[in-house]
Amino acid sequence: MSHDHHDHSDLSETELRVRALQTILMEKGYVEPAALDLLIETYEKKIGPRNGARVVAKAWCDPEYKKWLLTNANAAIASVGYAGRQGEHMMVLENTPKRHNMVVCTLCSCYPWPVLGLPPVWYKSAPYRSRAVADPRGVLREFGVELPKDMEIRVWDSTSEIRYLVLPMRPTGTDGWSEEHLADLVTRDSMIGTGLPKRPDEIAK
Amino acid sequence: MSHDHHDHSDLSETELRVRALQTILMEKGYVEPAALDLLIETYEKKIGPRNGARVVAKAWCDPEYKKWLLTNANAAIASVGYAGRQGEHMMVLENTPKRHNMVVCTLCSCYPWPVLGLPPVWYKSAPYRSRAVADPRGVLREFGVELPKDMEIRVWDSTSEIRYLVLPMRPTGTDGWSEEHLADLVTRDSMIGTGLPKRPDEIAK
Amino acid sequence: MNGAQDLGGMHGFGSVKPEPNEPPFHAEWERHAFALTLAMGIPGGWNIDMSRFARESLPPADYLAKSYYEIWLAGLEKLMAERGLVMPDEVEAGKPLHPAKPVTRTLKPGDVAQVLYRGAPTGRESATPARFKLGERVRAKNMHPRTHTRLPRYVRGHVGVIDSLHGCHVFPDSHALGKGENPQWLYTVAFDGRELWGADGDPAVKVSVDAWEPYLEPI
Amino acid sequence: MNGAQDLGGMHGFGSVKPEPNEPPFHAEWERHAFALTLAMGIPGGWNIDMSRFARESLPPADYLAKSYYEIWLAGLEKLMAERGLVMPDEVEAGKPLHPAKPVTRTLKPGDVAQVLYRGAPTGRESATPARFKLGERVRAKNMHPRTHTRLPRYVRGHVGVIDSLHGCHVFPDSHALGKGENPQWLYTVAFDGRELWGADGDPAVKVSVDAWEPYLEPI
Repeated sequence: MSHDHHDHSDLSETELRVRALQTILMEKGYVEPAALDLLIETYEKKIGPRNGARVVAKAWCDPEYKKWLLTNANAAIASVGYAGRQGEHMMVLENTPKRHNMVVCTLCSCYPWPVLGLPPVWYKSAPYRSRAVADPRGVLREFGVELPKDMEIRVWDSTSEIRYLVLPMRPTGTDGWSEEHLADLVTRDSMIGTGLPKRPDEIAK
Repeated sequence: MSHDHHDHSDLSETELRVRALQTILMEKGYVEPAALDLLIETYEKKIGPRNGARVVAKAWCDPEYKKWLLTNANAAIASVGYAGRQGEHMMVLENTPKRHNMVVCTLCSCYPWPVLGLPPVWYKSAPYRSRAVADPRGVLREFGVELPKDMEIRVWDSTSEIRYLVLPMRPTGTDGWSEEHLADLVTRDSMIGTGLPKRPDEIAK
Repeated sequence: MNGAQDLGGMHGFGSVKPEPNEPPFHAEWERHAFALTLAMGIPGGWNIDMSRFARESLPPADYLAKSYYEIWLAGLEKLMAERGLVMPDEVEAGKPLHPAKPVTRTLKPGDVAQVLYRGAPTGRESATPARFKLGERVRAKNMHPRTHTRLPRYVRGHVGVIDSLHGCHVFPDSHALGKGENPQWLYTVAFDGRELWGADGDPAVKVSVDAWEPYLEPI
Repeated sequence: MNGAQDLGGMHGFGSVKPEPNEPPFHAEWERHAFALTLAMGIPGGWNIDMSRFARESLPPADYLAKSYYEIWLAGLEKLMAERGLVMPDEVEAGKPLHPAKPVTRTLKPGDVAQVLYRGAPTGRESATPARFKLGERVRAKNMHPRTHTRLPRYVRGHVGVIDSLHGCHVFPDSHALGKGENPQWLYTVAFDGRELWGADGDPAVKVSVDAWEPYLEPI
């Protein structure tokens, strides 16, 4: 592959490098293209924050399910069909009027893939990883979230294979909503703890 | 100045940038070229580790001077003619058979200019700054210095405006040598603490 | 190791930049860097702790300058080179220069779904009772191994409270070195913001880490 | 600040590379970066603590990727821009685009020797007695200011012994912010290697830092 810095931007150099790697790995028989395509398709199309939103909405509607989710997250989440890689040991963290939960991985970018998909760039970035544990209130402000000064902020640094999902508080004015409808209120950020669910007036009925 | 990454290496880009800066500063009347030349000449030709070597050699020959140097380094060093910027508050650290001293500045690259000149690249580098305080023995090994396991290593992190100069032990086999001759044994590294003075057989008589 | 990956409490990186409607990948090469990394885990035979160490031991300036998938890529190249699977000269040349190493298994398309669904659980049978109990105050050790560890610098030396017990889990510090799973009790330990950050901390903040028993000492 | 400059105890930078017969400068531009930085201190009016803060607050990836004089240069550009002396568009254009700011003093060739010989001593009259005495055990505070400080992370929270007293000196944490000299007692505090690095430390090593009184607390 070309390493001539004068011909390519850094980006296209990386592109060429990945292409070269893939060629080498295929020619050596280490990887199969169809498997690669399936991996990409899985995380690009199938597994994403809609999974977690369904779990949250179900917990909002069903007190028994919520209890199960908070005490045995893996079983409760698997019952809806989500499990596996980077979600082998789940814990669900309930937000209350007294405590707001927020998740980070300061050492790499651990994230609950089965329920949230792949992490967003900001979650993997140095600003978030460095500041979430020392200045969570400042970080929340950058997401437009201002919490009462006396509300405890509990930050969970994902330093083991335990993966955390935040269960945000159900927005008011949603009495009688269906799970599917409630799930539309559950944003990815509200399940990381850097955001809150949408208000009913923020989504089209 | 050109910011075309395709035409210049990083180095020449920096060169162009410095040249541009100098032009701007001169045209704005902030700096005078003759003063710049004098600054460069001073630290390239006049002030260097030979200064410190003379101080060390003098201390090796004159017990009274040594005592003065260890108790009032500034006055003792000024008496030989060295003083000023980045050496305003000097302390001299005596190596003994029981204690080896080593100097670092983990936070930037503080260094006693009047007696040693400008710091070498390795002193300013991340490997030295990161490891000198946590693994001085390993660092010394990279300089070819192996100290007895029970010899205390005392590392001085230059976090204030105090500047440290190590007074190494006088090599054996130098009885009756002149100060000027002894100074030839005193290496820069031996006054930082990352080296030892030369042995008599290492220099031409 | 005290590498550039240990970012908790560092300053100077600027503000967090959320991206509205962010896609899972931002370029075609990211898709492939992702898929190749996942797929190579099987013939490569390394574990997740070895992968993490390969990434965090990049030179700090590189680690901080690279994007996430660039770090993955550099880690993958390192892991493969260490095992003689793909050598740097081959990546430079853009084609195989050395014979393929025999590998026992590769990822078959038909196995993808199952491999992902199964994951790699790290919980193990507990052979010993837990040393610490719920609510107990413990100190995170002041330790500075040059090898892989999951105890961030910002909690070391600080006192927290055992917030939950998770049974025994594969111990990353051993696992990353190829020294086996060496399962150890895993706890969540919660620290007060002021304990971690002194007067600069927010008194209404608590921060927890998951810590294996060898990271903790009684007080 | 907990920036990339705070390198003590970090891993991953590789070995120290001594250079035999190293010259004071390695390129013509280094000479000029050096001289311009020194000379601009006079019309610029910043102090050494402001200079250090300008350098250490560079984005960490930049700080670690740049060579020493490249860091100086970036710091100089920042200091000048903050004061409207030279703006970034001028550096880009390579020529002045805005009128010079009136400055009270510049470095004259005839003053160079005296300016260097005089230096900038930081010792000040002591208005108060020292709080700590020789041999006393003290703890380095667990503090994490986002502004300039000279207490490295690796000693924070640790207990050392007062090894010497140096009288009162200009306090960098105030001085860097333009809040005056605010002189404070300065001590050398020595720590055992094992106190700083735990079981990974060398028991025959002691490390000292120079610490101003506000960095220390009694135990």
